[in-house]
Amino acid sequence: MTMEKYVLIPLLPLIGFCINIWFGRFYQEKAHWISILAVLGSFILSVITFIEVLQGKVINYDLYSWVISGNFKVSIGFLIDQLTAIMLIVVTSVSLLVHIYSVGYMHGDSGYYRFFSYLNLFTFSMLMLVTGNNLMQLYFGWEAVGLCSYFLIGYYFRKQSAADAGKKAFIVNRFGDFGFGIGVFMVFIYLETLHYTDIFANIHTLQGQTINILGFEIGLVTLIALLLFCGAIGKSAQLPLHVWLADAMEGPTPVSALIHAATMVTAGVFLVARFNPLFSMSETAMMVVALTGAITSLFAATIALVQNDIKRIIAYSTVSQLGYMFLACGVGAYGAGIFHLFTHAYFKALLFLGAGSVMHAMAGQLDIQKMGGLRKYMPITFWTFMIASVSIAGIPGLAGFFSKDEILWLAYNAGTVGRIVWVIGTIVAGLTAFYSFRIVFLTFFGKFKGTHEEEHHLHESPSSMTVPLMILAVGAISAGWVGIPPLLGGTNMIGHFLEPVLGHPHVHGTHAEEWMVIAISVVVALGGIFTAAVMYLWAPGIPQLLGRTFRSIYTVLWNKYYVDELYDYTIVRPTKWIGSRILVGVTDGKIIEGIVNGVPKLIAEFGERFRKLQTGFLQHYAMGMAFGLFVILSLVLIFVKQ
Amino acid sequence: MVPLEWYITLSTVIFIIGVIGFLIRRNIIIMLISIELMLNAVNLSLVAFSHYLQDLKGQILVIFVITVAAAEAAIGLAILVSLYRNKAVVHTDKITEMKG
Amino acid sequence: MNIPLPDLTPIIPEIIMSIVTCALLTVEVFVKDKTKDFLGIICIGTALAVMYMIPMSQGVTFGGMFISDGYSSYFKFIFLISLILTILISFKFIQREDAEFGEYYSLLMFATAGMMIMASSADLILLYLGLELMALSTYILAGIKRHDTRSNEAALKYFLLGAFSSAILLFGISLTYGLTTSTNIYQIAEHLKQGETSITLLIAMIMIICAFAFKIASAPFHMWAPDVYQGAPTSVTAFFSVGPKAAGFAVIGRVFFIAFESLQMDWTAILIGLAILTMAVGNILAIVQTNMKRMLAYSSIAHAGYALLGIIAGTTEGLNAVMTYLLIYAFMNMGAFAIVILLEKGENIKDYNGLSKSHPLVAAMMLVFMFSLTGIPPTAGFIGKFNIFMAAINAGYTWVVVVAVCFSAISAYYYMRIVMNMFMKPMEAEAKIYPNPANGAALLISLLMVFIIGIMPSVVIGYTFQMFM
Amino acid sequence: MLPQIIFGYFAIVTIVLSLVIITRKNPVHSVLWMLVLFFHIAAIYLFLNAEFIAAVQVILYAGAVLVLFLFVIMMLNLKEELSSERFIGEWPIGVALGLSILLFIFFSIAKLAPGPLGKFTIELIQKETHTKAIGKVLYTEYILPFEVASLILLIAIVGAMVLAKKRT
Repeated sequence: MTMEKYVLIPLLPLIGFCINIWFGRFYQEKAHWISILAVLGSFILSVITFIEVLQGKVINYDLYSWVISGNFKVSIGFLIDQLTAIMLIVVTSVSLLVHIYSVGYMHGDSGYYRFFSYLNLFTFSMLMLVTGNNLMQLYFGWEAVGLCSYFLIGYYFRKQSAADAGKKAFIVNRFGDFGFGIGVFMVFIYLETLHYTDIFANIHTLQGQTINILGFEIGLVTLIALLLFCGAIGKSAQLPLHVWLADAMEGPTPVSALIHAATMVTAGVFLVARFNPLFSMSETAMMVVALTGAITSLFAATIALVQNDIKRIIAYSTVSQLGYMFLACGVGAYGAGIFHLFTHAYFKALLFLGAGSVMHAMAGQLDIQKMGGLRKYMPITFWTFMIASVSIAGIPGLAGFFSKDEILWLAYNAGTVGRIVWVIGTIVAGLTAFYSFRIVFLTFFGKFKGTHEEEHHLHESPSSMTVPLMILAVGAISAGWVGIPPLLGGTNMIGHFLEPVLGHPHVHGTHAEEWMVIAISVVVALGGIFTAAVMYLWAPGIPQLLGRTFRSIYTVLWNKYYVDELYDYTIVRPTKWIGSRILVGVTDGKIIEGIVNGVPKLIAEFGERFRKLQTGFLQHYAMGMAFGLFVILSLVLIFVKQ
Repeated sequence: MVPLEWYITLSTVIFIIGVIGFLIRRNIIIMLISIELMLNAVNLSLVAFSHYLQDLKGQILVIFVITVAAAEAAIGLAILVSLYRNKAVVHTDKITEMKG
Repeated sequence: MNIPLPDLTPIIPEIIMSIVTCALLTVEVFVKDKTKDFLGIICIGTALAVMYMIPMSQGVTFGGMFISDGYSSYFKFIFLISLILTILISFKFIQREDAEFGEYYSLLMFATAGMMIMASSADLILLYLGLELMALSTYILAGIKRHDTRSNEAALKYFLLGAFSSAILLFGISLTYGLTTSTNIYQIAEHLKQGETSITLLIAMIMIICAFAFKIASAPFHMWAPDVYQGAPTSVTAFFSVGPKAAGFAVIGRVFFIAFESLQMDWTAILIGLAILTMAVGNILAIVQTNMKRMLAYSSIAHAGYALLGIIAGTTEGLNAVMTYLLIYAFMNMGAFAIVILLEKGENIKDYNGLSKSHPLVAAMMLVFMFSLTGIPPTAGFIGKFNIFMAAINAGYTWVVVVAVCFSAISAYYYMRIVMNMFMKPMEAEAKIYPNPANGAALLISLLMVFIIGIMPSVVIGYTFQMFM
Repeated sequence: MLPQIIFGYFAIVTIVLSLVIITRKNPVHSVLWMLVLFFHIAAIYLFLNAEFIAAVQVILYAGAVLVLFLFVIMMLNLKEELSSERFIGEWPIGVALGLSILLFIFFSIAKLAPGPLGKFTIELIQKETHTKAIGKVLYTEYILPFEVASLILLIAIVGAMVLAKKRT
């Protein structure tokens, strides 16, 4: 019971998946028991593991080596250190709560057991991703979570938009994963190993090596780091590959909470943090990470200001918060990034589940302009949602405040780039507070704006949904308490805990400066809430006035900076155009299918021509043989004659 | 004394005539005969080699080739007969049911 | 004149195969109207016994004409595996197909004995006879559904082209004999090492290459394969796609690595051309097929192309990779054919539409075999391809491997199309299946081996090598 | 000079006969011309001191294989054959292919370098008689191929029965 324990953490959900997918049809309605028990087991084991790690134990061992040939060895192995321990807690706890929540939310769905088995499969994949001790396993988990995400986004596959969204997520992630795959390959080529420990031990040998690409000398370390970051961009929906996440909201809400808020999308952050020795070696790469994070976070936050779809707002908020985490990693504050990942998991999952609860009551309605006054119908949902919003807004005392403050303070200390991203980060903090409370005010306050029937239907969700909400609310309040900075009387426990893996950036700012940073962020956050209150509680005319006055800005934001349209015109349509012009066959309207099917169609066209050679006529076959003999003879004889 | 090359040339010519016969005739029986022709050409060259190299392996192989040729002819004709029973054709351009 | 009896130990497996087969032919006469399943069971028992005996019967005999070494033993192992799996999938199938003759099993056994002789022969005469033993049996097997015009057509095409190719082979052998006064491959090699290469020798070698390329269905000598695979009874097709192909590789490895060692430059160049053409033809034409057996035929052509890379590598690693590949191919391809046989109508690709709804287990197994044929880890197909490609890269043929990988990517398209049809498309008609224990056993063996080799490649392959080499 | 002239006669006759065989419309004629060809080839074998092979050629080929062909041709009743097309449409391609391969082989045979001489000189064979010499080699060195050949013949019997049996 030493190593088996760690193996069981990912294995239990896998077992759950296998049982449910095969036998689920026989006990449809009870499928959740197996799933929940499996994840509960994982959670308990994770907690035990966490306690062990807390006592200073670090596990790194190969369970099974899949030797194929020569030095190419692929292992299934576990590296459980401080970083993994935190991730384990995040993944298993959120997963467990989402499983429980789904019992109520998915009740009566025709594919009930299928849904739970996918959730289990996802949990397994995610756990494989975070516990692996080598890049290959990470890559496997990486692709597997992508696949699960694809299944779950397209869960309502009869709905065209859901199927399209699943495809979109899959294809967009291909772009990122392509770079990631090359990165993994390059690591193997240059270091001849895929084990983290070996990689990090030998990584200094790459220092100073360059590689020539199209005449540019590029540092090898920078190149590998950026290629790996490519994968992170795709998975964590950063600019310019963020387009899939908002559409991914077509999936069931528990899926959004688990996959598209708390766990899978943070895999990119995990990757960067895991490879911090590599990233830290390249200033360029760090700068790219920091700026990508900062710009994405500002970009997504501004879009979130004007959207009306409750899940999409939260989705853009997720993109924005993920940007925050990358921002932290980019300035060397990996610990702060992971800390934010940790707190974000709880309050964001809470926001999503709360939104799900609201949707449950509103019979699937997503438009916050059509809600209002839900406070009195669903008090638990309201209060927990409120806590999450306060937490994400960064009000002192709650989880979000501590992690966000840590990031901002460390960014402030990190040179010029750091100052720039600090400014952006602070602005984003204000915007975050604003749009979070915009949801709260529009949804829970004021008068109900929907139809009479809808109002009649309003009710609090069942306890299987509200209990997870309450538990998550506790997390959203208290998750930050593990990282209270010394200035506020804490010891920054999580920072010290992660230090052996992630290091801790040197801080040279004074106490006065730190107070200033805190004060500014709090003031900005309160300002955001206040503005939201003014615009949506006390003077509801203002938003429309603003929308009219700044029509162009509003339209740009409403259309998400036209990125989707941009891609449509620059990538999708040309591909389609080429597809329909060059390929003789009929290409139907689907762009994605154009890419996916185009090449095979071309080959098939080729095949159809070739096929005519196979006439079924015996002599033609014999002539083919004679012709082959003739060609070989002539080639060889010409060759030999020379 | 006739040089060895003459025999080999003769054998090659017969072999190629057999190949051509196989390639251009529609009638399956003639194609079978062409194959016999090719085998005979090979036998001729084997016996010639055997004689000129003062070695008997070639002639041993000839005996086996003749044996196999007989067996091949028997099976080939049996296949032809079973085809003829079902389809009543002996021409290759009539048996192009499977193609592509 | 006292002639000592040659040492018979190395050839005991072949002797047993032949004797049992002759006995079966006799016994079969007396059991006319009863079920003939027990003939098949005897064949399986014999095959297992022979498999057990192979490692023990090593040695060289008949004046160096017959060599039973690790190389031949491993190939014999592959032949016997394919024989056993073929018989397992045949039992009920040949009843359904109205082709249940007692001779069916005898012919399979004779064909296997021919392959075993081919793999062991160190003399071109013996090799030729082994090849004919195999070839004649397979011609008959292709046409064993004698009331079916397609089966007739397949047999006729196979026979005529096969006879044509073996005539070419004979011409090559005769020229080789004339140039070296020898038919023993070691003596040929010795002689060739001394003299410089003459053009006549090259011509002889090219003719031998062409004949062997016909046996492994390498383009442009492949054109018989799709028609024959389609027309022959499916169980026989399954046998064709593995056994004779592996036998072809066995003799290619033996003859070219030993007899024509001094011409390695030349035959490598020729084989590279053949391999690339084969992969191109196999993969591209497989995409446009609508008939499952034809598609599998083209797929098997493509796989011959991949396997040729191991020969091209020209190293022991390459040969080992070829053997591993063929073993793996035997399992995954037999598995796929077992599914085709399991279905009442499995000939057309659209018969597989929505199979996952009516028979999820069958669809899942087919999925595994298709994944393995594509070469997706953790199935065995990946290991096979990986080993071959690594061997070729280590031998310095990286560009060929790049081409092969591209074609391999194309191959994903037509294998995945089957998977898509099974899982995504709506069901057209309720597919009927004919499950029976023997077919189930074949499926189970294939499935297990595909997974076990895929997950523990070094262990399993190491074990088989240890057993037989 | 005489051997060359005799060889010349046989060479011309065999080539002409081969051409005749592959161009006859009626398969029966082809087979009969084949018979003549086989006798000529047997004569060449005699010329090459291979009496036993010559005898086998006549007995097996002329006596057995051709009779089998004749049986089948008679059985199939090919009346319409005489009125239908002889060659496939693409026959020039076939001829061209065959001739070009022939050209390559010609080109190489000019530089034929035969292998080392063996021990069976003409004197030895004549002393021992050809049949005995062959028999000795066949039943000692080549006993294994001989046995395999017996299996092949067995298969031929089995195959012919399986395939040509009438529907029961």
